[in-house]
Amino acid sequence: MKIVSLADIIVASPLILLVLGSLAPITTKVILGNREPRSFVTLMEGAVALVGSAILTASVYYLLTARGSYFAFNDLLIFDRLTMVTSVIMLISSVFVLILMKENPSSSGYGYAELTFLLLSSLVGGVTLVASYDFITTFLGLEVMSLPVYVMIGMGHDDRYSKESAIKYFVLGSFASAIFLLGVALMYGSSGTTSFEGLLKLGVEFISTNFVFLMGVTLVIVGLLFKVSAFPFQSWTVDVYQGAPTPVTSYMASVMKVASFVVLIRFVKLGYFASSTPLFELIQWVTVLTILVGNGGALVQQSIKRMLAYSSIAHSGYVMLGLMAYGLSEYSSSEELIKQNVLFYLLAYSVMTLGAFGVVSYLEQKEGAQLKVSDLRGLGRTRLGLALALSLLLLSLGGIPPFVGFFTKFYLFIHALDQGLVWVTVWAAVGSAMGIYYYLRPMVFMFMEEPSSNDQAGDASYFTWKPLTHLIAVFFSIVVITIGVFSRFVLEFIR
Amino acid sequence: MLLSLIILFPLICALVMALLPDRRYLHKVALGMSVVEFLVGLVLYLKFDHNKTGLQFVEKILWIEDFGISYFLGVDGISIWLVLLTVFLQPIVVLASWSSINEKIKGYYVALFLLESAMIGSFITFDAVLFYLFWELSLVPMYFIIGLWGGERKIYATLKFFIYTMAGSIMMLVANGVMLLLAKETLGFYTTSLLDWYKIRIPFVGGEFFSPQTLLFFAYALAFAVKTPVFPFHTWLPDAHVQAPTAGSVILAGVMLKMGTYSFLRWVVPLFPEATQYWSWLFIVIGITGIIYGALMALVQNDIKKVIAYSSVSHMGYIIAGIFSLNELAMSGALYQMLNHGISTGALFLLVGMIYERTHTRDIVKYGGIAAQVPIYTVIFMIVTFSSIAVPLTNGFVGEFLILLGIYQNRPAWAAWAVAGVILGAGYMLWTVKRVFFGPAGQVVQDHGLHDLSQREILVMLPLVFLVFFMGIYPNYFLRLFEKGIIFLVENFHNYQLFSQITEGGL
Amino acid sequence: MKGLELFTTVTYAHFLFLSFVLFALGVLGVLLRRNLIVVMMSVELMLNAVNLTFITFAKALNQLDGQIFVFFVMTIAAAEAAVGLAIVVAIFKRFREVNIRFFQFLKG
Amino acid sequence: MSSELLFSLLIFAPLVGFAFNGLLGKKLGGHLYPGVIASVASFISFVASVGLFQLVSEQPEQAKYLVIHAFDWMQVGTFRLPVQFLIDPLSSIMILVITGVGTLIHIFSIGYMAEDPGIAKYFSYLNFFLFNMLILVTGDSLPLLFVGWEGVGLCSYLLIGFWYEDHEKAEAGMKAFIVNRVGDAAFLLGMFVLYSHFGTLNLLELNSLAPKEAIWNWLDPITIGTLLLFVGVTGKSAQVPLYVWLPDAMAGPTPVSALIHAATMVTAGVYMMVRLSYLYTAAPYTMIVVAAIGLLTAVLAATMGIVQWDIKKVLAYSTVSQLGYMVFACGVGAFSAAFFHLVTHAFFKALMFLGAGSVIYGMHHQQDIREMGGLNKRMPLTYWTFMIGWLSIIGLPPFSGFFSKDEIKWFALASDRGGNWIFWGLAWVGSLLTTFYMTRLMAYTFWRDKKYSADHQPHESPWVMTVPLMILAFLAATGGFLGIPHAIAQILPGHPNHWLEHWLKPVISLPTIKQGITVEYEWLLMGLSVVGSFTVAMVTRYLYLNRIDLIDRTRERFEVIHKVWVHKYYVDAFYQKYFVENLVLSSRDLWRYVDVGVIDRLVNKIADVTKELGRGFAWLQSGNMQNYAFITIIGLIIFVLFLFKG
Repeated sequence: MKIVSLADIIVASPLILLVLGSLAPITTKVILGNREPRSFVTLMEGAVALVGSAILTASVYYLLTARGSYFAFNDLLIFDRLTMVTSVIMLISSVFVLILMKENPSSSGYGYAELTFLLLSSLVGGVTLVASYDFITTFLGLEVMSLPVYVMIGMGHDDRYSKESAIKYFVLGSFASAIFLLGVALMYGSSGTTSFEGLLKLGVEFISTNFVFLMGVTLVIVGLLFKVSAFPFQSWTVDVYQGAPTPVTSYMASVMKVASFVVLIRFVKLGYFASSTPLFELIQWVTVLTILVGNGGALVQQSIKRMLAYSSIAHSGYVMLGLMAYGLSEYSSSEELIKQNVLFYLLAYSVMTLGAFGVVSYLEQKEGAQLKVSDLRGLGRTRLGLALALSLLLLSLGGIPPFVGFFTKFYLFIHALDQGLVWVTVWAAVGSAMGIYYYLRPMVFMFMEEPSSNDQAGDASYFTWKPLTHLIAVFFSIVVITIGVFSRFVLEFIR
Repeated sequence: MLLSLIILFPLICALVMALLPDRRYLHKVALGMSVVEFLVGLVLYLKFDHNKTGLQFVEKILWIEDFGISYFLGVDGISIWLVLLTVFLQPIVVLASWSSINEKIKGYYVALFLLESAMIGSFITFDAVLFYLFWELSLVPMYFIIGLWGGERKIYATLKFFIYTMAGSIMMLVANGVMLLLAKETLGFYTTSLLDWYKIRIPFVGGEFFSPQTLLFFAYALAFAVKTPVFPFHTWLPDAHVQAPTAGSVILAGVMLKMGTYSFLRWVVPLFPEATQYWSWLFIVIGITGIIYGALMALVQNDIKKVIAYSSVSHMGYIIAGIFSLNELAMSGALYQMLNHGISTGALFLLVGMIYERTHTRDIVKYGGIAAQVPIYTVIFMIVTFSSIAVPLTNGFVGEFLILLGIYQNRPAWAAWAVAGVILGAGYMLWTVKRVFFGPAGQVVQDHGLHDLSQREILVMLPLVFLVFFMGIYPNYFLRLFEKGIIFLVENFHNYQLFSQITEGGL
Repeated sequence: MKGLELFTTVTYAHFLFLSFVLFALGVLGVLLRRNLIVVMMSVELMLNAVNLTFITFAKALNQLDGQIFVFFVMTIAAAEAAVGLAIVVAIFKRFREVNIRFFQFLKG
Repeated sequence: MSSELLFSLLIFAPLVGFAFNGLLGKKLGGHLYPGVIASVASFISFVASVGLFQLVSEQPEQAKYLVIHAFDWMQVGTFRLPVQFLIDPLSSIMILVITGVGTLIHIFSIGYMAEDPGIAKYFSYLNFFLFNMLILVTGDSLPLLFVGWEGVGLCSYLLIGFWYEDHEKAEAGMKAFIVNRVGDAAFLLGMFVLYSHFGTLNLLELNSLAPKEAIWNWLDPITIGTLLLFVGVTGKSAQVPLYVWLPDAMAGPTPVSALIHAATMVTAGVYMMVRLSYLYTAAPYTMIVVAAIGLLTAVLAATMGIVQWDIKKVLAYSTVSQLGYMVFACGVGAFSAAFFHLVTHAFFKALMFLGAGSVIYGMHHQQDIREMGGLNKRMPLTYWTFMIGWLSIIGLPPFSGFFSKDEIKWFALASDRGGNWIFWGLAWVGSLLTTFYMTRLMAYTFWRDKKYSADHQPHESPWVMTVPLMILAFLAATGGFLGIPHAIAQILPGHPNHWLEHWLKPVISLPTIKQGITVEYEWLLMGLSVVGSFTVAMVTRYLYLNRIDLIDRTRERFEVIHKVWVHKYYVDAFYQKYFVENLVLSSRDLWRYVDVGVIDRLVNKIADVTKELGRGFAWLQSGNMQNYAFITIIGLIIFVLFLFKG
């Protein structure tokens, strides 16, 4: 047992910066006498904190820990490449979320300062989560990440959807946390440790010999699968994604998803997904069904956000595929490569989903707009750039080359095949063929259907000008091409 | 760099089209640029050494190291023809669009040039992932071309087209992954280069469906069969053709379908020689069924475009049966027929488009007796019809003759069925011609005063008509150049790795 | 007399059993009760049941880790309750409704 | 002049004429230019063929042919197909006939088509036909022959449907092409069979590779191949069962009927068999089939010819019947006789068609012979020339038909390749039938009292039309001297030999006379034919002119037979009903119920089922969060059960 050292503090400094930064907007608000500060100021405060934290993370990684793994706070937290990369992704993504929030009607009036505070607080949890190396910190991170989001969802001004979404997420989220926690308890009870390091030392065989431990692991997995919205624990996702204000949805779909998957990556590293364990077959089914449910459910959706939510479920399935390959590849030469490609997938997905929700956010003219796919009718005429951007993003989500969505998916397929998961991959491929339909449908409405007089998207004056959101959407649509074609540089960063 | 240029130039064209400020010059600039692209293709053709087997103008840059995916371009004696076909049809299509496309012109040309780039790309790439990339990428512009400038049921048609093709090719993606891993296993390194893949010996057990080679064979074959389209995966084709604008139909029939048949030659046959040999009977049966089935379907259509669409199914049947006859006659014939079909069916769609512009109907019942009104049009249509039904001295005959002779060499009894297509082909085409052009004047003649082809339209058709005859009278100009491509393939498809050994360096 | 030991001697198993019963009650509460407040309380019940488990295990393993864990959980549970109540209050103010069945606008 | 140059003239003169008339004819305007240009082109061709004939005759006896190599058409691996032309005794006569008769018909057409607005088109088609026909007869390989074969079919299609505004005529053209295509498909297969067996499709090589001994085997490739080629012949040369298109083909302009559907194109099948005589002789089973089909056609067509009222239809059935004779002659191995008849038939049938054309022209496009009569006074030139044609076809000496037909009948009995009395008897009956209906035609058209109304006064045709008639009449009258039978030759001074047979000897297989058949038989048969024909002709003439009531009564008596003949033995109806309609109807059903109903529906069904699946998933998403929690718990339980089951 060593005492907390200065190094620990320094390594954790991005977190501290985040905490301090999160206070800035509300402090400003307090100083201004509880008047909402100008949103630009708030945005800058948040962005500075986020970017600063990201820079700090990177520099800590490169300068202090010398690109190795550093265990802080008695092995509660780990700072390694994975932590660094995912933290940076999350932090930078959050900047974009903040921008979306600034221009979205659900948050542009009052409460932007509070939202910024909540977002940054949530990120504190998120970064803790990706750095967690003990189930205590995992739980802590999960909860700290989720709690502000409950509020953020519910902060919609006068919108019953956001309230419903908040309560659903809150109840189900806590419910899952409790299950997760029970799992941790059982694992702890049977093995005497909650740290990943300890579990690693314990060995994989333990899971086959100790029923209580297996039970615990199962419950933990259920909790984690719930967070990444895998079948059959995906139910909350769609409703919550739809009901939440769009920027918050984009936050959940990108940042929170990345964070949750990082936990899964670390969890998989424990070896419980290897083919020797009984979990193996189960997870195969979960993966296949997640993909099918996600893609299948999206087929019949009218609401854009709901459709994207189902798509998000499907993408979780693909990542699961990669994770399974990762679990099977232990100690083989491709292990690092798979992890890297899974991360690449997560990064790419964040970009695509942020962009897509960005467009949705642009289109929302009032709170709780609940846009339907058919509301896009005529967008190709009035906002060609935006329509094209959305098209590219959707094609990328659908896995059409040369967009990044294709490459990431293809890599994961290769790894899965390499690890012998042939039938799962085939189903995954079938699912992705199913998906094409709903990714193409918005394009049908944007370009091919003739707008009638009551279609607002066909009316150029209908939209308020949201330059930053527009910029984000277009920027991300370009990004999905460039990081697809020039993936080498991105992979270099992730490695 | 020539090959990169030939892919990149259309992209540049698309960019120029998108940025061109003055809308008045769109048509002319598009034509000019497509002609330049054609000239680039011509330069490629002239610099191509037909006496060499193997790849030429090779460009290879490692692209994604982790999996050995590379930017790998090259042309051989087979692909050069399809590249030429593509660049040749493009200016024609552009010229034909001058009057038919009146709105969203900019987007239209952007899509057209993107499409050209993707199609050429799929013909000249020798890297599996790059190929898949171009393959899928070609769907997107076509999706928009049909969906934006199409007919009444364009959305149904375009979605069907896209999803069907995509669903068909998704297994190819998985198979690509498997091949990649096999490459790693047998060659010791990750590679998606086709030339390396040729060296892989994939385990094959004759009677067993679940042997690796058979499964991979079918995974690829399915993708190409949908694209081609082979009976019974053809139902997207009539819908797509009927709804597509003229240019869309021409490109679709002229070039895109060739992506399917070409890929059979390039991928399926040499990669899976044993499976190809073993299952060739199936594909000959499917091909012949397609010939007859397509013809029977064409016989009873009342929409001119549907007649031609189903005739495409029939013609594709010839090509597939030809390829899987696995002898040099049939395969040369198949390649020849690919070019023929591009020209004659392309021409037919152009012609239908021209008359549609005048009458706004494709319903055969409403036509009749228009020959007197539009003599030049009639003459050209007849010429192309004769090409389509393979009358000697037109290009169609050469292709069909070689294919049928080749099928006979492989399976004599089945050739008789294939030959039945010759009769039925004449049946549906001439019946259509009779109903449209001959007999007493029909409704459209009474409703519209039809005017004959304009000079521009004649200019559109002339190169095609010229090729119909040139390829029919002097096919040897082409056939002897197939030698190093097709005949080498036929003779060596069991050990096609030879091909990779004799590949030439780049330019 | 052996059978009576189950009732006379309190073992770890008893604690565990109790905690599982509590947890199950919590789950049932979440599944069945209609009142949002009660559902929230059920969730809290689940968390506390887990706390009990932790403590039992900590005692059994003779470790402190489990006990420390409980502190974390209690903190989180408190925060959760605060957030949850806040949401419920906001909802009640807006809709005058705490019946869980009321919230079925989002579906499909 | 070199053979290449002559040959180029032969081939390209009509092609240039075609191109010129096709592209510029309409612009030039006028009704004369196109005809003159086309006729000149055709005449140049004729001159060239005379030159080629001369060149061939100068060749040494053992290699009596010229080969003109143009370029390689197709070459794939070992398969090589040069564009190469062969001028030998056989084709040299063919080109003479084609260009000669062709030129005359061109000239005739100048008059006949003078008032048609599409005259330029007409002449360009006619020239194009000549071009294709020349390719057909000079091509030195089967595929090249096939080029011409399909090419002439194409021209036939275009010319039959020349007046395309008429629904029936357009239909007739289409029918001709498609029926021919049936034969052509078999022809293609036949080529494949022969290529696979012999490894070549060159005509000379095929003949020389053909086994010397007859192969009595149905499944031998040679038998199959020749049979398949013969199916092609039945299409092109209008034999049973594919003869149905030829009567309908009379929809085209009459000179076209003369050129294409009497003199040249329809004989292409016969020509092809004569060409491959060695191959055919090697396949005796094929020969039996050929002979049977030929004879059947000859007799059946004659019976149908009896009941026609359309002057052209009578001639059309007569053509079918005569083609039957030619094919029959091939079937008994008398290839030279077949070819002989081909040549003489080209003369007298072209003559009669043109004569009919002249009559139609004179009668203001009236084709029904019941409306004619008494034209011998109105149109003397036409009458006399037509008369020569008649005398020729009924086989009275010394007109050409006598010689050629008699030779066929002689070989029907005497050939060692299957000649017998039954064949002869049927052939004889057929020729008597021919005499009957041709005499009937004469009686109705010329000899009877006039039946036309007063305001449609028939008039004699202009000289452009009558001069060709006269030339053809001369040829029809004297053409028979090309092949004087041995029996007659023996008693003639100088013993002129059978020139045609001698001329063709180097290239075709000749039959020998059966044992025990002496020259007396030949005299006997000749006598029977001549006497029979003469008697029938006289009786018929008498009946139709004086005792028409007897004819009518006979017809009523045999109403059933008459009906069958009028309905062409119901063959057309049979095809229409069982092939065409059934094909279209079943295709429609196939399209509706299989293509749309099964295949496409399956495709859409897959999409629908997928969507339904999605709807199912969405249904699970009930909106009630307690359900979600419940699903979660169920999932958990399933997990646990799954994990702990084993």
